[in-house]
Amino acid sequence: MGAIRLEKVKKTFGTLDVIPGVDLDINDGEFVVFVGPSGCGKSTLLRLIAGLEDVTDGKILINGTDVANEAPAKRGLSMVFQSYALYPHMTVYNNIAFGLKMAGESKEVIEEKVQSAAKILNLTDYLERRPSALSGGQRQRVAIGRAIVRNPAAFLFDEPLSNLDAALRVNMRLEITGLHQELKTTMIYVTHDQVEAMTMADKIVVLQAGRVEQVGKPMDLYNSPANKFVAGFIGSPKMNFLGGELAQKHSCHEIGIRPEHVAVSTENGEIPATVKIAEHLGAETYLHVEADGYGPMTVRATGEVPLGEHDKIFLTPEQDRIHRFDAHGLALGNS
Amino acid sequence: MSTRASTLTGRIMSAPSIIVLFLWMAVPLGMTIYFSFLRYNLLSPGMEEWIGTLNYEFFLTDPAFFASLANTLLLVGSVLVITVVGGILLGLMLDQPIFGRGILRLLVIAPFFIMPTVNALVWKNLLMDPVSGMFAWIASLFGLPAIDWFTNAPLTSIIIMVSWQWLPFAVLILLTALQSLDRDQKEAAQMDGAGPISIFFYITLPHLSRAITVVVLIETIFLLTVFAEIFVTTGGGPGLATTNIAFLVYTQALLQFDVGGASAGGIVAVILANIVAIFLIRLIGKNLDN
Amino acid sequence: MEKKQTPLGYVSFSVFAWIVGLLIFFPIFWMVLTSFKSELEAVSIPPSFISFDWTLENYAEVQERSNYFKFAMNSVILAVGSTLVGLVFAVTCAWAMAFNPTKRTKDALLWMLSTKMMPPVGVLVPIYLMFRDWGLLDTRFGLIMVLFLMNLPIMVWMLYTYFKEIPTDILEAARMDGATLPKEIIFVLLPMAVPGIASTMLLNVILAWNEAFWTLNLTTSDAAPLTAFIASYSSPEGLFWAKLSAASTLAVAPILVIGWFSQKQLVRGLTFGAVK
Amino acid sequence: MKRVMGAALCALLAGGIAHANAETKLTIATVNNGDMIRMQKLTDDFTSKNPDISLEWVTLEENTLRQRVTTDIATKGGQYDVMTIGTYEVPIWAEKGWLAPLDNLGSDYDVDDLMPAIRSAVSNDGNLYAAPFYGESSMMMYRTDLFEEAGIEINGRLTWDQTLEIAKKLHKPDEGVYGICLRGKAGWGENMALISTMGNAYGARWFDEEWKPTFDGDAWKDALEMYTNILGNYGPPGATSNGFNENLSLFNSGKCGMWIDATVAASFVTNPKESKVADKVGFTEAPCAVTCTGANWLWAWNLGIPMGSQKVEAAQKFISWATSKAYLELVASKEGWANVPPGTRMSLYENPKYLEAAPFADETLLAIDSADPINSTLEPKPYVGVQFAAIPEFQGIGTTVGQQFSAALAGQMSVEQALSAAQSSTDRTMRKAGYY
Repeated sequence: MGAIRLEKVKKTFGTLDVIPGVDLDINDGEFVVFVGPSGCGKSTLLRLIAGLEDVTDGKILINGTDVANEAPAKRGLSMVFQSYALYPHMTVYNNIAFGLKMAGESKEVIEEKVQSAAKILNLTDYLERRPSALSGGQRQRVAIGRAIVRNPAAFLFDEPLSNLDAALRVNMRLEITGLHQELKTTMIYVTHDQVEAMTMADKIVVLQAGRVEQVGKPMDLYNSPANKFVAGFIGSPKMNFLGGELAQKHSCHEIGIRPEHVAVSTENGEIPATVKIAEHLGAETYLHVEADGYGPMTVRATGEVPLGEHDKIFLTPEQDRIHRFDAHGLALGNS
Repeated sequence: MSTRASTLTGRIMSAPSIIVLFLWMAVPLGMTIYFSFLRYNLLSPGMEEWIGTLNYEFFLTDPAFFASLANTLLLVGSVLVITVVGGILLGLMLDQPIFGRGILRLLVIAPFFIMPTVNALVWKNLLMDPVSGMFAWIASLFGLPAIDWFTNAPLTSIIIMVSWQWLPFAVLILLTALQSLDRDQKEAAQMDGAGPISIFFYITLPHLSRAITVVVLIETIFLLTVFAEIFVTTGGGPGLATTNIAFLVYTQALLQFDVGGASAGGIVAVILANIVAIFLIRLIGKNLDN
Repeated sequence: MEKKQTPLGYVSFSVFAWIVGLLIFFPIFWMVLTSFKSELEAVSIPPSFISFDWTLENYAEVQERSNYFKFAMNSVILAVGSTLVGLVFAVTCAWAMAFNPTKRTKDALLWMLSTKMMPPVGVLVPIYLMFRDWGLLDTRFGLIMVLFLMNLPIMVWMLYTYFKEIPTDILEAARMDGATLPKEIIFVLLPMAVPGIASTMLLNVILAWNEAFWTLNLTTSDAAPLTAFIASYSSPEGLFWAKLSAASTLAVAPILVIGWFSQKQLVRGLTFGAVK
Repeated sequence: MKRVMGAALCALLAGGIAHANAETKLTIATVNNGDMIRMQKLTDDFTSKNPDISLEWVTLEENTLRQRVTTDIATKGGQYDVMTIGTYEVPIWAEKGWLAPLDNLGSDYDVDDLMPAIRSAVSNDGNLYAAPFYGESSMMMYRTDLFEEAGIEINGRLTWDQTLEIAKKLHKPDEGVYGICLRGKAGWGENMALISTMGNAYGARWFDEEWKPTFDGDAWKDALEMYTNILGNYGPPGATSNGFNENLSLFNSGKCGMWIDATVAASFVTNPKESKVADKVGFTEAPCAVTCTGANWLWAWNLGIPMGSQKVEAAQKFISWATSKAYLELVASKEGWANVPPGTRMSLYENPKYLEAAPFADETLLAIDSADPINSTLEPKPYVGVQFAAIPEFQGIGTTVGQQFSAALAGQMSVEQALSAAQSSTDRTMRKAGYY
């Protein structure tokens, strides 16, 4: 059981407002991802929930109890650190068992729990090794194993994959998602990588400068970003923002259109443009173009398109995929 | 970056050390300050009387004070230069492949473990003695007259002994620092066409700067209060040639038993030490923070 | 600098290095050698290196005059005792400074170091009077306290720099794992800091062993360590170089051997965070 | 972990305290010279006669001993039950009431047998405050073989000018023989002991009747010029670091033509086990100049008991044992008559066995008898002591002046500079101490 609720949670360091005041509901069993550019306060928010930092003001409710003034250990949460934070002087077994020992569990219980965690994480053969003798992915699994055995109300992940190489990162992503499906425990996951957020989350919390910009399911954020920041942050490549005539036509300050929602034609279309760079990936082609009167844009075309530098093309945004923003960057309803 | 609870525990846990050190410093220091305003000779107890700043006047106008101040600075400065330069050279030497390097290293660091008193006794009697000492014999092999170390070069003799004691310390730290130097950096510099000397000055020396800072800091702390070597060999002489501040205070306290004068001297020494400390702190603050 | 050396270069450089090393070590070697000579041979010119009558007479005489083992035992107790007491204080203090620093931490550290720059003789009389009043003169306890306080700043400093290198994450992980503060320190911090702690302890044993001002002035016999032992040999009457050498050898031998055996540990912590 | 350390601490504490037990333990501070060390080795004789008393020896080098003992007695630290102190300390300390009078040394102690000069030096108002362990004056020891070779004969007491001439003749550094060995190491008990007697011989004194130092007079200038000339030009190299022990080593290894120093040296230089020149040593009185008054010093190492000691009775027993006639015989029986501590008892100099074993006995007696702490200068003086002034400030003054004179010897300053530095520093100290 792990429903977490933040009420007006505030954090200041000296005179600096790191978190000006956050309200958030996390349901039991949900996989929530905090995403945002670095320095946006997402890690701080996680550490506030963990109890590694004090809140300056506000409440943190875990299953209805305010734990804002409780020691980390009393909150019943587990955390996986970016650096893994394994105990270098202990074997894998002891690393995983440490929390149980601290909780005063009996030897038998420890043995059983460690073994079952090891099995889930494919670590059974490595239990007697030291962390220094493991690969990055194995270390990550040990860190997760350490979190699992304590049956926490929720798992907290602090950018757990950023120290892994690209291929391993995809693997671990799947493993963690699989783990969530198996354990059905609440997970709070911090990352700056929107791909991880999109692929893993039940619910994404987009943060900027300590403020929650938007909360929602991945596809909701993709389809209806609440503002220009979310629109630009979610989705890859980034959304194109166009002002000028086109915006006026849609009676707003600026419009946004995702690269995948623009039709490309060599003959005719709404916006004439010149190709600068074409990235051919086989299944799709990214065209970085200079649109006449609008500046640089990125466009995604399916499959292989025979275009190259200096080619003249025409772009046509899909009308029902156009996002409209006012002068403050807030999204306006579809026109 | 921590919680109120842990900040509080932090305060509580650092408190014992700070409090005991504070008491250890403040209580005797307070008494010393009080004594420094008294005419207080240990040999005339019960005759103490308040004499205001007379002790300070006498200490500060004592020609011995300036001589000893100069000697202190000269001693600290020379030993620092010798040990840092020697430490770098020996460090570079021991960083090369050498037959039996491990054992050689043991030989080089051995002087650091020697009691200062023993150090002084051995150098004074077995080595520097102008009649039967080793150096006199070596000089005679070359047909040279023996150097009368403690008469003709007293401060130099002290500097040699103290440097011998502290050189290994510098070698230990600088050698470790040298070994941690990234080989890539040197190779990149070689690719850029740098010779061994430019590599030393542009790569190795900057890399050593933090280690050198530490050597300077720690050695200064100990060198400011060098005492045993002087006490055993020259007794501060001839004249005032080897009297440093610590020894001058000692002569007041334990030869003249002038507690008042020694206290004033002690306070002056504390003030001087703090000036040096502030200077060092600037240096260290820059170098150790990053 | 890392150029491949020719075999000739290797040999000649080794020879050169060994000459330098032996020169540095020579005073110690000569002291030990002299301790096995007779007094007349000790002062003879030219000095004899091997071809003299090796004798243990000096050691016997030294032992007869003053019971070496009593002094040595005191040295061990004082050095180890002050180091252990110091460790308890220094670990907690360094933990707090390294992991829960406040604005004044840096100042506190440097202030601690600056307490060491005061010439001890300046406060001898106050300390002596206090020791007298508290009955601490010539007690091991009193000396342990003094040596502990003398070395505490260095210990805190060394441990602080060492602890600084330990990632905070790991301690936080332990905290998340439910470890209380003492358990966090004992089960996580200390085992990780073993090399640093070992070198801190070693350096302090060396410094305490060689401390010659307080140990001489605050002891008479019960608590007198080897520094007091050697103080009676600094210039006795008659020819004394051989006996002096024997006594000196006895006084420095234990710490030299310990230092040699543990120099690797010593080096690691001695860098005071200067080398990462 | 903390508990373990706590336990360890308690154990240490307990170890420190557990020593106190039924028998009386006397802690004895001694100087590390030959006679004292010999006494240490004879401890068994005392403890077998006094099984309820155990002895704990603290042997220290002279300067360290003096500091330790003075600090302790002045602060009433109570660390020592018996202290070895010099004739300089005894009158000062007795005056201050720091020493327990020795009134119970036993019926067979024979106080009247003590040499008058020595006895008066350790008494105050007719009471004995310390018992002399050995006494000494200064005299000249010379190499009879070298004198013969150079055709030198001694007729009557030498003057310093004559001594200088002899030193010139004997000085052959190429052959490893130096004309004269004298103390050069700075210290009131080292070079100043000798230089003070030279000063006395040249008619100088430490202080005039107003307690003003007199280093600006001609007498000191003559004395110091002689000293730097004779030792600087015809002495061994490194003379500025030579004290009694270093000179003894030099003389014993045959490197000195003459040596003017303590009479106790006589037994060492004539001991064939330690001396290469044992059978070639002659003895004569220390040289005079314008006067012979105060030309040789008087010194004794004595045993005293600090006031307030809880163990006065046992301590007196020990002192009585260590300074008795029986002790002399004990040493004689173990080590031979030549090695008994000299210079304290008249009976020793009437003992034919001693006179036979100690060819230097007559000269020693003569020297000690002729040294008078009261009348030791040509002109009147306000202080007691031949080679020192028995005032608390003297240690500091003597050492500072000693430093300046050794700087003159080293050639770092001229004789004039050294004297004026000595004058001003002594003047400062006396002014600060409130003498005027």
